[in-house]
Amino acid sequence: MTQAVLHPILGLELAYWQETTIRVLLGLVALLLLTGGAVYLYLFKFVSFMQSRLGPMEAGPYGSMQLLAEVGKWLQKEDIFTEDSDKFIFGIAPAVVLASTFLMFVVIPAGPNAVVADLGTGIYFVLAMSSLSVIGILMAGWASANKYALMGALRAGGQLIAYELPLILAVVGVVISAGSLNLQDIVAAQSDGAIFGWTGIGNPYILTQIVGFTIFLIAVQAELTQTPFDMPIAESELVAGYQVEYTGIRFLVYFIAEFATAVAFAAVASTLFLGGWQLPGAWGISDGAMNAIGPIMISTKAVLLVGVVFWVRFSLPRFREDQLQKLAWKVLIPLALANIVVTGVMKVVF
Amino acid sequence: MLLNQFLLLSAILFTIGVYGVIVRKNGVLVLMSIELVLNAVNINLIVFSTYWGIAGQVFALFTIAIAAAEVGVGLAIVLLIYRNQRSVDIDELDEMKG
Amino acid sequence: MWFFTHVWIIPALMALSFLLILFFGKKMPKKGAEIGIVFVGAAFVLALLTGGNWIAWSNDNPEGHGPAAEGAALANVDPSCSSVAAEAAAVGEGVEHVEGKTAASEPAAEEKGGHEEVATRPVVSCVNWFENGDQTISIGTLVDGQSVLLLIVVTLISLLVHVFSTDYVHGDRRYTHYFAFLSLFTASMLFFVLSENTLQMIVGWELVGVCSFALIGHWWEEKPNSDAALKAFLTNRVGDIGLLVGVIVLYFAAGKSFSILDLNILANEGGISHNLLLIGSLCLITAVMSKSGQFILHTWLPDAMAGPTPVSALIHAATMVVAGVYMVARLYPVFFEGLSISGSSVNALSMIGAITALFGAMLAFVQKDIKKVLAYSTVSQLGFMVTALGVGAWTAALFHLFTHAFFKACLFLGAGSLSHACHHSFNMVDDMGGLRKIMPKTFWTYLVATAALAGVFPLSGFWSKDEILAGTGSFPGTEGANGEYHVMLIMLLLAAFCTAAYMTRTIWYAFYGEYRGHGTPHESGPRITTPLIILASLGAIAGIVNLPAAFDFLPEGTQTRFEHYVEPVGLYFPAITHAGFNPVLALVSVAVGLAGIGLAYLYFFKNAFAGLHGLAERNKVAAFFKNILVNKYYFDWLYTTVIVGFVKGPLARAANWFSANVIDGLVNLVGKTAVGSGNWVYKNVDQKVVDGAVNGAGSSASGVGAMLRLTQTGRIQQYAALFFAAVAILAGVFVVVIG
Amino acid sequence: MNSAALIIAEVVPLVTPETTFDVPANVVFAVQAVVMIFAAIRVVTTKNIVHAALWLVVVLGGVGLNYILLQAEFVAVTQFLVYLGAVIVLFLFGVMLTRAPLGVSDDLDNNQKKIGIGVGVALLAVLSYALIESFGRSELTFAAYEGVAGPNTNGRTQAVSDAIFGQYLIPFEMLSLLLLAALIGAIVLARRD
Repeated sequence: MTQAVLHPILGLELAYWQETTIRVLLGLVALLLLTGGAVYLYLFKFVSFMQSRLGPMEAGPYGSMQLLAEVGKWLQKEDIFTEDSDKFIFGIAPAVVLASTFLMFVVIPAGPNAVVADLGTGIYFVLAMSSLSVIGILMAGWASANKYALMGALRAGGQLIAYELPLILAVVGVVISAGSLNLQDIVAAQSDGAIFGWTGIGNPYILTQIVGFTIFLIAVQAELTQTPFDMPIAESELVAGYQVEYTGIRFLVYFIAEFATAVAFAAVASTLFLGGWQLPGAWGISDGAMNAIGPIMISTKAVLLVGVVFWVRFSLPRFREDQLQKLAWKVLIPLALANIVVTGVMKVVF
Repeated sequence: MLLNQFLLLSAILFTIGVYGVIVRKNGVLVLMSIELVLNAVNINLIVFSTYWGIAGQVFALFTIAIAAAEVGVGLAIVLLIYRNQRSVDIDELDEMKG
Repeated sequence: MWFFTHVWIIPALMALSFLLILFFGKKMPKKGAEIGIVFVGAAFVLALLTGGNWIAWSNDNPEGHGPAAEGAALANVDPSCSSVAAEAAAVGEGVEHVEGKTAASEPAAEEKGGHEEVATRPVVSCVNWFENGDQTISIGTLVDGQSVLLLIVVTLISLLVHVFSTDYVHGDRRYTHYFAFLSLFTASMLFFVLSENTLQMIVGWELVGVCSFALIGHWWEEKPNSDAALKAFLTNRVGDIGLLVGVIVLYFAAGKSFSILDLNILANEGGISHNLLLIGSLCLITAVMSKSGQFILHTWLPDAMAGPTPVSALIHAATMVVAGVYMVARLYPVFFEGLSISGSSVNALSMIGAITALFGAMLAFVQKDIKKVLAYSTVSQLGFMVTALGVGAWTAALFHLFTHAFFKACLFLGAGSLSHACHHSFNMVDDMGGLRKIMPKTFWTYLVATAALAGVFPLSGFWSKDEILAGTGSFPGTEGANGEYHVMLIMLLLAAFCTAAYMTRTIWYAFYGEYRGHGTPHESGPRITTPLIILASLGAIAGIVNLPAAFDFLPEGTQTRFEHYVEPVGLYFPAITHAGFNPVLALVSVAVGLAGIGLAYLYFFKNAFAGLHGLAERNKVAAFFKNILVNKYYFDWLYTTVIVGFVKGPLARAANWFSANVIDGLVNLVGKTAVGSGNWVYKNVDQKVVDGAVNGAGSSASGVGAMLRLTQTGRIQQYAALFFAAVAILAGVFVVVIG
Repeated sequence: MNSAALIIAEVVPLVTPETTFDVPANVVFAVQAVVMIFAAIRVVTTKNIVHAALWLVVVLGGVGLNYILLQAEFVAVTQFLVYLGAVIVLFLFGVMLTRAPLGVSDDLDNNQKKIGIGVGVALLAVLSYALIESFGRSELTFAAYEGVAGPNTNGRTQAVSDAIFGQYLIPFEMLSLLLLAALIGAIVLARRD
């Protein structure tokens, strides 16, 4: 991204490390911006309208500065450690969760060159990184020295592990279809595809992998521990689960991590199922231009998908713990396996 | 990079793992030490796969899968011990004593 | 040709039927039976069409001679299945694979001008099954006369058994399950029969074993039934080891190939050493012994009668139990060369077969249960087939397999019909009798099948049995046999005599005299009697397909048709010769059969030899022999009491005693000695000698004791420490000192 | 003393080779090797069980980094997914379900420390002697990967998958059977009835 964009514009010749640093920073900023946007758009406004009330209106025009105000508020709060807690682990647990989110974002392409790292194992890497957040949650729950926190963490662990399976299995269908783990290849496979010979919008896998897409979204909902799968932090049962002892900046980090993960998963989903950074029909655009258009495309798609996630979040009541596990093991996983089989057969037949 | 820097690292990890297996009393900790040993072996497999072909990676993957199974069963056993003995010290498991 | 390359459809149909019945059977109006019957009917029609095509194909491609013709005989082999065959086919001059494949429609002779004698018999097609390492394993079909024959037999008997079962197991709790397994069994058997390589054979072999297990234990709520199922399964496993080892031996012997054609061609050409073939064939004989109920592993077969009677007819008489025979026939060059069948007078295969034929027939005498009689009869007849293979009479063995399938299935189904009438009892001595008038259809079909089994001229059993007897080559005046197997001939004649006699006995008990059971028996319905009639008719006339060549007064093309169409042509079949028809032998065998019938007739019907009746009660010698027979030569006793009991009881106890007393004692002794010596040192040396030296000695002594006790701490980690220390030391020795 | 001197004599030049030197890779290796060894030692010495599990995270992550240095990305990602995402979580579960105390436990080690150290040192000595003796200063060549790595490192991943689903299909199937057996075994062992 940087060479392709910055070189023609700014005339810069960058060393490898400079380019990498810029890429990483841009990736970070992009994720945080998207997260902030999603929080403002959905948490502040969308939900308000769903629940027939006004969202925050005071800070800035239409409350647009509310987000900054919130951040400021959290930053001011005292950073409390409970007496018995394991201070160090308690302290770094939110960072582990946030790191997992950022690492996921590393391989998601936003253009022909606009990607922090183009790995051959792309989607596999994303899934691996997303699974790391469990460690952070368990660390937090254990180190808080609080029974609610520990129970919340154990619930989260069980839930995240259970839903990681359908998540991975749902992706396998796409991987089989595209014949690659690499996300750029998957995007290319979609834009090069055709629907019964019509190449107008390529062949986004949401059409052939609708089952996988649905499973993926449900599993993402659970991975994010959002309603209707929010037992780990269920406030009416466990106060706030593993987050119960956190205040100030550390709670803010959890908050950011939660929404950033939503954005990251949405970006993954739009890459896998919605054609990624490709603009439908715009096959002739040069790589350089696509590096500029691509980020906008994928951001749009991702934000739309985040909207779906939030829509579900604010519409459905919470499941029971056993219903949650049942849904994963008895419905989603068998369905995902069947999807893999069907996809494999189709791949061989056609 | 040298071949030996990885191999020696692996040897050190292996040794530390063996030490853990011998010394640790807690069943879970023994399992962790075994993981160290297995990972040391995996490093060897990967190093040699750069020489001899992709088979090393394949077998490393197999080892990882088997290790996961081993941990699953191992932890189930530890849980069973805990349930029967209210403790996971494998020192106390000396019914086999002569 | 289409039929030969697409023959896989037939087993696939049955597998599909299995799945359909399994998933949808319970919801169907007839509980899944209709699915089974439709599919097996379709399979039968396809098998018949395949058979017809095969006959046409064989006529178009007459037998050839010489290397060119034999190479060409393999021209229809997919080269990816069998490398050796592909090479051989390429050697056959002027023949290209492509032409060979299209040769079905047009006479091969025209295309290859001048080579009119070219034969293109076996059609082998395969696909890549899986790869492991450098080894590619294919899966496919081998179509030749032998497999086509079995296709027809299996599907026909299976169809009739399906029809029979709709009445027989009507209202059974696991009716759907029963039909599902019948379908699965048929599919597995067909899969086995069509196997292109030995690995595939193993799969089919085990699958039929599983189905047999499930069907024997169909009424598993009763302990004897589930025991019988387990026994069948476990006994078969013993033989399966032989199969596995044999296949592995042959795999390496044939240069890492599972292909049956490769194996056979190499064995034929001497590409595999005699010893390897001998080892391989001996291992495979173990498998034959278990699957085909040969002596000493036959004990499961009579017990297998615990399953529903149609299952016994299908699996334990007509099809699955001949799998062993079929396997020997399929890999015949291996046995032919490995056992040196040609020109010798005894070998393991013929010996086992002859012993089984005779002893099985004798055992059938003392059974009260009509199905057990038939089971031992099956054992005995399988012995005939194995003997035939053992003496080189390949065609006779297959022919007997063919005829036996009909009349034995008829007998079993007849027994089923009887028991259906007699409140599900099979005890012919206590619960039957006088049924001749009540169940005329069952009686007449049973009588015909019995006569066929006894070898009465001109029923099918006569022709096939006579061919086997001639094949032993021992009777004076027989020409063209492969060797002179004198012992076998005598044993087989005795067995034939016994067969005729015990079958007469069953007729007497079941159909004559007074009815001894309770209730009023009745003739079975048409769904039971129709299969009986069909099978009895086939059992009567099936012999004409292989009239001896000596019958040259008949129009040409009516003799040795079976031999012509079934016997393989090509490099993959050994050069066996065919024994000629010997009128004297035929007369003798008929006489033996009639004598058996006659004596039994006199004994039972006319109550002749009154002195012999109840002899066993009066005479100790006779009682001794009868006991041996009643106890089935004590084989079950040998297995369960002696062998298992020995391992379970004394051996285990001995091991325990050894461990408890000797080993522990040793350890304790060492420990005690060490402690004792420590004490001794303490008492004597410490008391008498002064200070430092004393303490040193004392602590070292107790240290020795402690050290020795360390070896028995029961703490795993100490063992681990010792283990790794030992590894370190040993590795150090190897690497530093030696290396 | 002789062998120790020998080892030192062999090891020192290892650290300062005069051949071409891939600086970034070696720096990364050195850093993570030191961290890994420290973490591994902490795993077997720490008095806090949960800390041991977390130190193990560091070690396993380092092993994954090693794989990346050795150009085995697929195995590396698998390492992250399986070890960090699942095995460690299992360990933490195990620790928490067996009521590990928050904080320090005093009796995590048995009385075999000396034996353990002795055995460990002996093993390490033998191993390093053998390694140095056999491989000395051989360079990593990546000879086996030449030709399979395409753009985006797709090639090597593909090579791994081809090997698994071609040459090593049967071991792979056996492995799935083993996992099934382990699954059933774990359930049977752990269920309360």
